[in-house]
Amino acid sequence: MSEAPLLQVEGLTVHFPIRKGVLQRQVGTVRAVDGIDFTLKRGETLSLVGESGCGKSTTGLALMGLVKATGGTVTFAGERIAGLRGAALRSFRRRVQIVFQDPFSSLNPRQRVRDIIRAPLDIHGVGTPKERRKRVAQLMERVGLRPDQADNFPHQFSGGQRQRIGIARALALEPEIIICDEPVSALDVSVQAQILNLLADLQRDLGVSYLFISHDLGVVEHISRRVAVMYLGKIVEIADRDALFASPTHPYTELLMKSAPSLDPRQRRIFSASSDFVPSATRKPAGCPFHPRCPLATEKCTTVDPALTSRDDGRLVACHHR
Amino acid sequence: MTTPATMPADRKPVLSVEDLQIRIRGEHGPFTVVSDMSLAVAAGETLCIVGESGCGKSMTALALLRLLPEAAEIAGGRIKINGRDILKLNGHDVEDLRGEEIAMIFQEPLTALNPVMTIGDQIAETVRQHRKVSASAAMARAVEALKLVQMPDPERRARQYPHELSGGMRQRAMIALALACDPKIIVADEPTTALDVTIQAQILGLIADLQKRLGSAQILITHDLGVVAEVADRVIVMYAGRKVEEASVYDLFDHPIHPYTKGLMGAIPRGRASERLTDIPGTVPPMWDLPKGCAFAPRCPGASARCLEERPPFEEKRPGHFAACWEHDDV
Amino acid sequence: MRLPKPLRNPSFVIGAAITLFIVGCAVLAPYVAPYGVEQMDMRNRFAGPSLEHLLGTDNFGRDLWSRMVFGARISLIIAVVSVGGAALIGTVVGLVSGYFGGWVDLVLGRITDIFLGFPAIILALAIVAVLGPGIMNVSLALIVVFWTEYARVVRGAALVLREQNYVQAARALGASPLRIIFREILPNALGPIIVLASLGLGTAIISESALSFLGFGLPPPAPTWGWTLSYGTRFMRDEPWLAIVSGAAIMITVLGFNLLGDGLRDLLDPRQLSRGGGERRND
Amino acid sequence: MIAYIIRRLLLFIPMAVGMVVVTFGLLLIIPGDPASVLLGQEASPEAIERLRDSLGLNDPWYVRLWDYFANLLSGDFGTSIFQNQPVATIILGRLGATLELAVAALVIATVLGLAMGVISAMRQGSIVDTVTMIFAQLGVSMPVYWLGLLLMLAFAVQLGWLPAIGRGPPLPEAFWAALTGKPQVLMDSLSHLLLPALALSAMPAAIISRLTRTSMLEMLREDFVRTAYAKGLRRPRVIIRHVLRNALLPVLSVIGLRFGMLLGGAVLTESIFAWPGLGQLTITAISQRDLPLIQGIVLTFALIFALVNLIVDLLYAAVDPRVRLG
Amino acid sequence: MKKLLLSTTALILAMAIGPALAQEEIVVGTDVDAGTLDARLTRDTTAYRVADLVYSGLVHITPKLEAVPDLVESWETPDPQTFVFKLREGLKFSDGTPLTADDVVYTYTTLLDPDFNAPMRTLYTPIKSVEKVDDLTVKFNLDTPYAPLLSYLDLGIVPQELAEGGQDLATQPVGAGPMKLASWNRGAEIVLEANPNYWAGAPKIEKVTLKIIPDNSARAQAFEAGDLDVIQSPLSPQDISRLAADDRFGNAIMPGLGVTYINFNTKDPLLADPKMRQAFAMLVDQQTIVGDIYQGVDEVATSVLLPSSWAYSPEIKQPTFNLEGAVALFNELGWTDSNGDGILDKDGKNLTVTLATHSEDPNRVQTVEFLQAMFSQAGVDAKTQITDWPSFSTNYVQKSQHQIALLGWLNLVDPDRLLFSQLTTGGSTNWGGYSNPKVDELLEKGRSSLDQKERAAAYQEAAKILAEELPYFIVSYQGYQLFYDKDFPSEVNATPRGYLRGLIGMETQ
Repeated sequence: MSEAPLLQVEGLTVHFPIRKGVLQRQVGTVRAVDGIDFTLKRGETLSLVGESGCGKSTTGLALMGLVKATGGTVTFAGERIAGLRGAALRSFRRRVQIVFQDPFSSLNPRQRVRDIIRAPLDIHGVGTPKERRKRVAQLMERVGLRPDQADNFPHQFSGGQRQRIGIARALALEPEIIICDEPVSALDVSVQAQILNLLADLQRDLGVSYLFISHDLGVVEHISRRVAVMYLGKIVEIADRDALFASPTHPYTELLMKSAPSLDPRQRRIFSASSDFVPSATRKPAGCPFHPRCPLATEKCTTVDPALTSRDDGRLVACHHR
Repeated sequence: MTTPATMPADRKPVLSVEDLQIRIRGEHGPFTVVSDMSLAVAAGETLCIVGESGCGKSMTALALLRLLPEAAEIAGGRIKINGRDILKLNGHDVEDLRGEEIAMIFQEPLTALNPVMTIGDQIAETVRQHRKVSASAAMARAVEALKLVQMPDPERRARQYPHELSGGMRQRAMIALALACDPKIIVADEPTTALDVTIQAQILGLIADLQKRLGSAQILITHDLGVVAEVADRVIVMYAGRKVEEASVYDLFDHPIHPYTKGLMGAIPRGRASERLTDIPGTVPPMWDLPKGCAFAPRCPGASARCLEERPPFEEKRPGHFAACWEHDDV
Repeated sequence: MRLPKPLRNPSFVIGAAITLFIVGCAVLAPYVAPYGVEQMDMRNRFAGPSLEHLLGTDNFGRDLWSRMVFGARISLIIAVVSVGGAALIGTVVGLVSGYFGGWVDLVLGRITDIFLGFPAIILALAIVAVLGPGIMNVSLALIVVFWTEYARVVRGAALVLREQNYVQAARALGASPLRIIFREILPNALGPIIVLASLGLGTAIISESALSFLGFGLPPPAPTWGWTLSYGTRFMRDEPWLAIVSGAAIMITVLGFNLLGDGLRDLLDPRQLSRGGGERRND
Repeated sequence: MIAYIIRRLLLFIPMAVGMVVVTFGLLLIIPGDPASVLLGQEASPEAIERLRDSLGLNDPWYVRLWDYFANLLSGDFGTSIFQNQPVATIILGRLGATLELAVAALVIATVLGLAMGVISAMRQGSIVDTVTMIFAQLGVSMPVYWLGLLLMLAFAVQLGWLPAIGRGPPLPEAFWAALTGKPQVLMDSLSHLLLPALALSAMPAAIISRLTRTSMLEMLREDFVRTAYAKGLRRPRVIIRHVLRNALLPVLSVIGLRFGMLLGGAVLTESIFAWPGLGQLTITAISQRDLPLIQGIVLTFALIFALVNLIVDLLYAAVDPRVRLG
Repeated sequence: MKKLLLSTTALILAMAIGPALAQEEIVVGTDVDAGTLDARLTRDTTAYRVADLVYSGLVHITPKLEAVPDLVESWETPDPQTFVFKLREGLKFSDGTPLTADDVVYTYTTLLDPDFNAPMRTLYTPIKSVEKVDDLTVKFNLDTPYAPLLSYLDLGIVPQELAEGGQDLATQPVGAGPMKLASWNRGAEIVLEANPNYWAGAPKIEKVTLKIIPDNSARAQAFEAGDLDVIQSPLSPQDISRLAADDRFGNAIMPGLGVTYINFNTKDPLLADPKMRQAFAMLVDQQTIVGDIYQGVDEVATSVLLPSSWAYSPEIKQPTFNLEGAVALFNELGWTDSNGDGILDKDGKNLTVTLATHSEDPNRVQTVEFLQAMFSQAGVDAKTQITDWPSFSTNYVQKSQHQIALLGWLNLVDPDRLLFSQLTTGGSTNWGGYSNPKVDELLEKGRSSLDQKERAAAYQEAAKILAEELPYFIVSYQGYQLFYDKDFPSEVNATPRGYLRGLIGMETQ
């Protein structure tokens, strides 16, 4: 725990304006990511978990500079990445990479696999052409693809294989962090297991850190060391994996866990078929964003947004009542 | 070859399917996507068909309403609803069955609902198709159906368009649409796949609750064993267009027989922190190029020479527990 | 044995056959044409088709078949140059506009609107009036008229494509906008561009003939189809043959390009083009 | 909604200014000037120069452009050099004819195109489909002026059923006359309209029919159509209520776009059928270098184009509840 | 679908039966819309024709091109520089106001004002002043004797009071002619109705509608379809032969008042030598042009004098078509095909020449196309240049940038009109820069003498010189054609100018 974090995110905010009227004045804000803090250590996996629209993917894209952050600071290996521009951005991009969810749209259908995996080397001018070719073959083998398939196009591969190509591309520059944005949620369960195992192997062998973005609690429980639960642009709870799954503290974390189906037909849960009011980031409730769905909500929750505070067991929770 | 359809002898099936074959005319010429499919479901029962993408489960579901896409055709078998073979019915008679006797809930309510018609109109339309009622009565019935699925503020929602509702509410509307005429059989094709987990829980709860109250027979298609565990009475596991295993939900989860079923269960990461997952190597073979013997043999850790040569029969391995595997003779 | 996919598409096959025939005639014009293109025979005007004159003769007794064949050259050169130029300009504008968005898109969009607001034929007329007739000038006029269409479609495609994950992935790798536009976006927008260009060849031929018809095209004795048709209409009552042949030449060529374009549309990614046209916001 | 319309109309201003500037620039460099045309062959160079002076053609271009805009701001579109009439009056006098022709062509094209497209899509792959689509292909391949001439030759000259050229009484007046007991006036008006409208409608009809067909086929594959069948609805009802209504959406925006092109196509059609509309006026104005008139026409076309697009967008929003204008 | 067809057929039938034309109406086809109907500013054929009906001038020009009294009773020429006109009594404009000498003075004074920008002002410039003697008498004072003047005094007299009162005569003309304007639907039709205030009484035809149909063939088709009662030049040659053969129609086919000619730019180094111009002229196959392109409706021209004119002489002859002769002449001038490429050359330069015309007249375009082929046959590398009239006139002709241009002149009511401005040194429309003092002198004489014989002699002598020096090569004399329905409600007296007074059943001519 004493080790300095590789990546430190403080107060990261991504707001999108809502414009209306004749002059397109800004009438509101989509607070997709609303001031979140977390750290990622070397060689660990931190998961961001939450439901659609909670801002977890936007967080990943903002870190990569693919959407513009409206506020907050990002410190990478002790260096603050101000505004992420120019040379700093380039070197940051060599060291942080991303794997996308949809293995069908994340590979350019008109490029051969060889060119896809080589692209990062070309862009950053790594090695001679011959070295690059060798590196491509090496990477393909590393992710479990046959190097003789390098001249094929993406559509000639199955979903799992395509995700491997995406991983090989992300690995090409030997990054220290890979942001995995729902990397397995589009895959069949048998293939999903293959990819999860591959990611685990890579971490073990290369010591890479993952920021793992997912909505699937099972996958998250399997792969993470620490887990951050997001709700409407905020982190509501961060804890070590085992602690979190053993005793979820935030009511939302609890709801999530309760909602995930068990794999034991004898332990069927009693589902409440209650109404499902889900506020959106556009019309965020005042106070604690979860209060409209929260069984513990009180007057205070509707007005005061609880801060993420540390608990005895080291976990951080944003709740007035727990 | 007739494969047995499991059904406890004391219950009469509302829907039964015998030896259903579905063929598709595709790029690679015609090929079979569903073979020797038999199933039966009784009132008050939930049958889950589980399998990975491309295994033929959705085709089977569509065939039950004779709603197959144009390129696909039913090449053989019988589909009986209350003893009547619907494959022998003419067009209008089939249309009369749909929505009235057998209804379907689709996976993605955003695309499965007409974007330019209000929810209420879409439900009322079904009612008017099957019942001789006035427009206002049909609309009243639509609101009632929305109430039944616990849609908040049903009168207002009935006047809204699909895009104005949240995902969960859309799926509730879809269910209300299916229930509008009190069908005896409900076929739900991945009804919660597009939903967030908390909403999925609510919808599954709703489906289970409604079935209890309405006593309909239900066929639920899913790829998620978690969903199966939550709602199924009986389960059919499909692989490459065929049944590979069929059992009561307890038998299946307690003692899976087929290596594919076992593989699927091993691959689920849930509750398996940091443990290495047992993945199934390789990929599903294309339907137009299936191996000669057992379709799963090339990926099966325990496959023998026989498995590669001969297709195993679908047979009762234990009482009420069927599977198609040469290597398992558990009795 | 099944035919390869393109050969099973009747639009493509017929379109390609017509196009090949016309292009072949144009390229081989001096060999295919039995008579000089300006060789007059005033004693043999308006002759019907015969072995000597396959399509008969025109109002100066010139061999119509030879005129049509050489006319194909002019039509095709103008069509290819104008479509090529328009596609090039439109594609660049569309890519830049669609990829960068923001004020770049706004400015380029306004400029596109300005050119789109002019009825095509009027703009073309005015430009030819400025430049004077001539193959390159007519082509230039058509470029000015047609580039907006490519800009619009390519912009639409770029808007869709730039949100694709592989473009995001390239950006995440630190690829320059130039690399992204030309390596990631352009190859995927090529389908609609090719289809549009193929259909555009037909439109260009019709437009060129319309200009000639109105007296703004290449001046005689250039054997343009438009002039022949224009002459033909003068004699239409008594000698309809001239108008029918030249009109048919235009129609068949355009038909060929249209069928080819349709075929290509089916063969290349069919959905992107239809999406590129009208964007709409979904909530 | 209102804000949306206002914003769209405001956006029209830069476009109109741009078009005026482009037109102005073109006219500046087009050889030939109205003075020499106005005075004719026999005029002496001095007379031409004097007229240029009095028309202000010898002022520097920026002065002329500035004057034009200044006049525009006060609602003055200028005066036609040749017709001695306010440009606005001349254009308004012609606009009706062009709109009548374009709208008639659009109505024919829409009705014909939709019918053909729907029938084709319903009988995909049948003879009817093939024949319809061949017609559609011919429709987009035929130069409008050629088709016009063929129609005129067949129906007016050979058969003598319809008048070859010219315009009858304006349609709205003719309708009124028919209502007040003079149906022959309406007949006269329609008989003149039929051929040019038919010629002009061929291309858009073909395009609409093809698009309708494609769009229908696409919609037939949509999930909600399957839902409609799953509800037990009869095929005709599914086609009309579910398929057609959604299939019309893309067709609608193309119809709007086509309207703009119809106006352009009218230039040729009008000159063949001697239809006294804006198209003919344009050709005349260009051939006379009647600058204020050309500017006025260009602005009119731009305004119509922008308005039609606006109307289409509003219609779209009305038909498709997913589109919210704000 | 079937139903639709049926009802369409019914509609068409209903139209065919339609009401028959009332007897006292005629519908005339015309090619352009009138620009302005102010008699002083008219500049297009339609405007001339309408102005001729709406207004009356001091004189009327007969089909034989003689000036006869219209508003005037008589005139005198006390000396060659003075004309005195006596107006009829009780003249009235169509609105009933009286027409007096003041109106005549006003009309001509404004016309002559340079700032009024009247297109035809040059025709009247020899007039020094116009003055009122009394209410019925007007005196014209000339700078020099000017014989053609009478031919131009059919200019319509406009009402001073109205014009000065701000009435826009361009759109609301008021004159003292046999008809008056009833309505004017711009671009479509001009409707005139009989003027009961005309001094000779209202004409028999009560209503004249001029339908504007720009395309010549379309106009002919409309005539054949029965939409029009009369059509006249300009017409397509193809249509003319067909219409002439159709016995449903009557016709008047006569020599016109126009010529189609080749304008040689005598300032161009290549064309400065009259022999070069002769050689080129010999390449013009007039027979074929007139016979095939113009289908015999025009006539092969022999000189700058029109056959219908009193100045005509068959003796004067331009060079005629002679390909070999032309080549021989070129050779003689040093142009030979020295390198055997089929193109004549001299001092290493090919004999290249540009043939130009404007795009509006398809027959001229065809003629140029034909000439280009003939030139090529003779070994001349001929290019064509065809642009619309404004570009053509501004860029090439007016700036004398052309080499060989095919052009035409119309309304040649007097030889002076074709020759004086065009071929005297420094003449306002002398685009080819021709200059010959002898010709200058003869043309001056032709316009100033009041004796027709003397004038004829002068013009014939000039024509003889011009036929050799060839600044102009007259290709053809334009014909004039008029077709009318056999059921035409009145007698048809055509005039080569295309004026309509002979068609409306006027009491007196």
